[in-house]
Amino acid sequence: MENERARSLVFDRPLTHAQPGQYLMAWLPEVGEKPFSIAGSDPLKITVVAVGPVSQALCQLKIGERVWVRGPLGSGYQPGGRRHLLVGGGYGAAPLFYLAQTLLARGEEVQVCLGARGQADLMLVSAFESAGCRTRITTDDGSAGEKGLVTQAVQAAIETFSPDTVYACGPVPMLVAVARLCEEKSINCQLSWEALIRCGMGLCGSCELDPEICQQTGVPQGWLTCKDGPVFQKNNQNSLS
Amino acid sequence: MENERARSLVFDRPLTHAQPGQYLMAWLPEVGEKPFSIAGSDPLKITVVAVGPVSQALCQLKIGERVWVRGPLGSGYQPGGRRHLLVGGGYGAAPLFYLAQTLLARGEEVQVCLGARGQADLMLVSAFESAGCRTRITTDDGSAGEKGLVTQAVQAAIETFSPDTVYACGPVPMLVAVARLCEEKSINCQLSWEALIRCGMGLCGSCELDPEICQQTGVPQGWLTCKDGPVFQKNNQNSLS
Amino acid sequence: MTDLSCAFLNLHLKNPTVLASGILGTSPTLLERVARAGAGAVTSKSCGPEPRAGHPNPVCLDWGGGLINAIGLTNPGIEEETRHLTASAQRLRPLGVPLIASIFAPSVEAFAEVARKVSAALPDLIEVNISCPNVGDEFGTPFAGLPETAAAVTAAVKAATDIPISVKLAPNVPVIARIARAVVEAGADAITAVNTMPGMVIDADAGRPVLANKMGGISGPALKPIALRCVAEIARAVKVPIIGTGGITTGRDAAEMIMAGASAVGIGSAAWYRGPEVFDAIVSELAEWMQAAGYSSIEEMRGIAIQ
Amino acid sequence: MTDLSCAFLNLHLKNPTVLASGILGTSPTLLERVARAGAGAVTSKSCGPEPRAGHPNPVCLDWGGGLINAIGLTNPGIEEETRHLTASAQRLRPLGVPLIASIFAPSVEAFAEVARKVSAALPDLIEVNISCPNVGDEFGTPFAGLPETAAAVTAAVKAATDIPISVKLAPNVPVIARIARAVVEAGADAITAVNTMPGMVIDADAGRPVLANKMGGISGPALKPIALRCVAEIARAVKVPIIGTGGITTGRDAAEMIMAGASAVGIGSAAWYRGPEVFDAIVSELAEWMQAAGYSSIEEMRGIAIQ
Ligand SMILES: Cc1cc2nc3c(=O)[nH]c(=O)nc-3n(C[C@H](O)[C@H](O)[C@H](O)COP(=O)(O)OP(=O)(O)OC[C@H]3O[C@@H](n4cnc5c(N)ncnc54)[C@H](O)[C@@H]3O)c2cc1C
Ligand SMILES: Cc1cc2nc3c(=O)[nH]c(=O)nc-3n(C[C@H](O)[C@H](O)[C@H](O)COP(=O)(O)OP(=O)(O)OC[C@H]3O[C@@H](n4cnc5c(N)ncnc54)[C@H](O)[C@@H]3O)c2cc1C
Ligand SMILES: Cc1cc2nc3c(=O)[nH]c(=O)nc-3n(C[C@H](O)[C@H](O)[C@H](O)COP(=O)(O)O)c2cc1C
Ligand SMILES: Cc1cc2nc3c(=O)[nH]c(=O)nc-3n(C[C@H](O)[C@H](O)[C@H](O)COP(=O)(O)O)c2cc1C
Ligand code: FES
Ligand code: FES
Repeated sequence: MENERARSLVFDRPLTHAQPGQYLMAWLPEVGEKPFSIAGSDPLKITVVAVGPVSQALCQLKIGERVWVRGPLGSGYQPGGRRHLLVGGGYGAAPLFYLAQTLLARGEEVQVCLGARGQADLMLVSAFESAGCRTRITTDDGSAGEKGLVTQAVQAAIETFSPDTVYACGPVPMLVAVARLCEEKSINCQLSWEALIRCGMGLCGSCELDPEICQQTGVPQGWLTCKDGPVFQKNNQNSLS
Repeated sequence: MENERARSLVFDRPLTHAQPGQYLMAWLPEVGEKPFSIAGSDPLKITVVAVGPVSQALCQLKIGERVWVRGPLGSGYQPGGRRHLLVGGGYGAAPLFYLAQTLLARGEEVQVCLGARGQADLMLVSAFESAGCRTRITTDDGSAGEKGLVTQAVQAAIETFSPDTVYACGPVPMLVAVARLCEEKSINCQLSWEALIRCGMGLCGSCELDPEICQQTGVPQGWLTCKDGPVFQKNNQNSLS
Repeated sequence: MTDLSCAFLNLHLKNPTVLASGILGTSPTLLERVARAGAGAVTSKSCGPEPRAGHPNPVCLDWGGGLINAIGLTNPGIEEETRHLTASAQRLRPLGVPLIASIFAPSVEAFAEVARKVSAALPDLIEVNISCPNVGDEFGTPFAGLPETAAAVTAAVKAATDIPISVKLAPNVPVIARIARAVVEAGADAITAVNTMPGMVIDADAGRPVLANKMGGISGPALKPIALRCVAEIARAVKVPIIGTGGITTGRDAAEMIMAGASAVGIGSAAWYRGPEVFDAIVSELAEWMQAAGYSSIEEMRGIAIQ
Repeated sequence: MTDLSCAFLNLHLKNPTVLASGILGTSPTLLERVARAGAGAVTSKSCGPEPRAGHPNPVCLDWGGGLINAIGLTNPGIEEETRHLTASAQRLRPLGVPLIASIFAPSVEAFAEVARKVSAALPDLIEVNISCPNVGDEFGTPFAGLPETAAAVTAAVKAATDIPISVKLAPNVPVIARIARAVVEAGADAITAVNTMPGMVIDADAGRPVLANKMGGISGPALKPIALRCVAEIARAVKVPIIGTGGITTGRDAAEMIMAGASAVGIGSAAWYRGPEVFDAIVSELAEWMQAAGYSSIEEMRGIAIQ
């Protein structure tokens, strides 16, 4: 149990070559199939927030029960520089924790900003802290950390920590805000987008990122979250364009 | 040109893992597809006697023209012992010459009996001789070597050379006679059969060796020349049955 | 212990694997070989009224995703075939392996005639291969292509013999359930599904189709999902037992076919991929898989994927 | 230099590759992306009279020999789609890449209505996807399944629009040449062949079909020999140009399809195997292959395998 509504599922085998930021499609027969970020590759791990049929069924599985997965799919984070700021909203904390582990193992510096509606929705806070990351918390209702949006915390972290790269995963408005902040401050950022993933194979077009959002955030038009993403890398330094 | 009606085709690439005794299917679009014994694997080589449409078309190809091949197919010779007697009729000399090369390269002793209708049908005689094999020739009409059947020569060679294994490739009656001789003398033999090969994949049943011949020569019933063969190994020594 | 034995109509099969028609079923010795290799039942190569040499080479190839063949219904004619099948039945009886005799013909009347003649060999089942073109139709539409022609052949064969019949359907129809219903209403005791899917392999360098006959039938792995769908549709539409055939190469494939609703599993191209001894291999893989998955009989698994 | 440009009806294509319907053709931005990735023409996702959400997940998977999908004809309804297509046509015109608008409907009348509406977007060609089930038929036989229904849809669409039409045929028919002849006689200007082949993938461990819709359409490599055969049969039967579609993944595959008689080559599943930028790759492979083989134009290669 990561919090009251989230659960980590640890599989009995590794998913080799899975990178932080990549995802898999998890299928439960008769229930459905949905994308989940890879939260660890050896053994394979995903962290699921129970919000609807598939996620609830996953959270209710007993140890030893079977989950069918296809993946790793999509493109993950490509760490750049040595000072890393991770920004998570909701389940976004899960892939970021996997990224943090990878970066810390390299001996690099990691700070984390986590946002949620309230304390009950916060995930993995103590995990980040005991791994050795400076962690800033915001909640909409002030029930934990600072009251407000996670972007406030990001702004502060940028000033004090001056990260080389910002990595974000969470709801679309958060990503748009992070993109804007990073552009202003000329910091490279890597944004992991969420969209309605159906085929997960770059065929059906369902996961195309909204053209408006693309325009606002510098993502190219016709960008497919499932195949080109979920992570989009935005170079705000040394950009030639 | 190996003789007046035979020609060796040397390909511009190797067919790796091809063993002496194995064959390939050679296809010429609009003409047809037929099996040919592999007469060398690096570069790939086959020796073709012009007798009908496919073999004639192959013999008329110009250097640089394309032949389509699938293979290696079937099972080849499995050399046993150190004294080897090779018995060829017709195009059978081609795979046996490849076998002889392999055995000589190991420093083992090789003798050869070659039979044909007449001198014009003899193949590769000087090739075997210059490779260092003692070679006995028979022709039906006496136009070269001894007059008579190749089995006479085999009988003589068995007495004087006392081979560990006899390897034969040629027409069915010759193989039956060689099988009988080897059984009498308790010598292991490996016979390469000819049959109407169509699929070459062990599916269509066309190349099943005649049940009568199977009975006469100890080949199991329902034996497929294209897949179980073309080489059948008959153990006449240390047999448990 | 996992029990693989199963009933198919009035027949008892040691296991659900069945040698598919056209593969190694050309002689009593080959049928016996396959029976000894572990098949639960064996089907002879389709035989028609007259001897046929078949097509010239190339007749078959492995194109990567499966096979394609145009053997051309090579057969010795029904008189000679009936003698072969009589001998085959004698060899198979002591082994407890039922013999299925496959027949084809160019017209409804000829189908009846061939069925009548082959019955003299006392096969355990007659398989009616209706994928051959109807020579009476201006487009040569296969009898399997329309409910009417499929039913006409079925009724004629049924009237000509007392031996149970299985009608072999083609996958290239818009609604296979409709053909299945038509043949069952016309008297089919069982259905074999499916025959090969018509295809063509072209060699770009040659600028030609590879098969001498140009077109041929696709079998092997590429056919599996097509065959599973056909069997599932048929199993939902009719109650007769089905020999599910197409792309079955492993014990797990066989399990999937039974889950789609098949009572027995036809195996052809796998003899290329894994050799003629593939039957024993598939049977033991199936037994192991069922054991691990907790199934104790074929019946328990049958049709569960379409419920 | 090898010239890949070709005429298709009154259209000029820079090269013979065409984005197949249902792949990445859901928005003006995606159609533009594919055009910029090198496609000679692009087809939009099939659109029907009413918005449809499509089937729940899983909707698509790679089963090893190809793909299977049951997206469920997700579309925004023809009114909204016509706005999208108007925008798409504007984006594509400066790139010199023709737009093909794909439509479907549950009845002959609805086909005419959808064709009339979509014509307002001025696509260069309307593709009539008749593989959808005929809701007026008791078995739900697809319109593509019978010459009569295929012709009826064709005639109705033809009467409703002045834009040239290509009718998209299904591979699961007994004699595709017969359907082709029927739609050409009813006024089809071109033919797209083929749509996916119905199939089912079962997961033995789950004991269930993997797709939520159970059945789906097979595409990719497993479909290639089936599609080549369909195109060859159609090219022998009718004179209209064909968009040959099914399993084309490389330049060499494209050459084979043209040799079978296609005038242009549809590409769908290859976007999974090699990414959305596959068009440029296939085009340059085709040019290189033609150069090495000594062909200087598409026309020179067309149909040579069926002569
Ligand atoms: C690339 C990618 C990676 C993802 N990784 C993860 C992950 O690691 N862990 C995880 O739990 N989920 C993740 N998701 C979301 C996940 O795929 C499902 O959307 C989610 O589990 C809901 O599916 P469901 O079938 O259970 O409920 P649904 O019926 O789809 O949703 C139920 C309700 O919850 C709402 N909802 C959906 N998602 C969320 C959410 N994240 N927060 C709040 N409300 C929501 C829906 O709008 C709906 O009203 C990811 C999505 C994407 C695109
Ligand atoms: C396993 C195997 C290996 C073979 N290896 C070779 C090889 O290395 N070199 C080779 O030249 N052939 C080989 N053959 C024979 C070859 O496959 C063809 O059968 C032969 O080339 C004739 O084919 P065709 O189409 O030219 O003529 P066809 O039309 O098939 O035959 C023309 C006439 O010649 C007769 N005929 C066929 N074969 C022979 C023969 N060998 N000698 C005399 N008459 C014959 C036929 O009965 C017919 O009357 C092999 C056959 C098998 C089964
Ligand atoms: C070489 C070959 C020959 C065949 N001959 C026949 C035949 O004579 N009669 C018939 O009904 N089916 C024939 N078939 C079809 C098979 O019986 C079977 O339906 C098909 O191959 C699908 O099964 P598979 O994928 O296991 O091969 C033939 C198939 C092959 C590969
Ligand atoms: C995910 C997916 C969705 C498809 N949707 C449609 C569609 O909406 N309309 C249509 O006519 N064909 C549709 N098709 C079929 C393709 O257009 C094409 O005919 C088929 O996939 C064969 O080509 P391929 O092997 O290159 O994919 C779809 C195929 C796939 C894989
Ligand atoms: S989910 Fe289908 S294209 Fe991304
Ligand atoms: S040639 Fe077909 S089985 Fe041997």
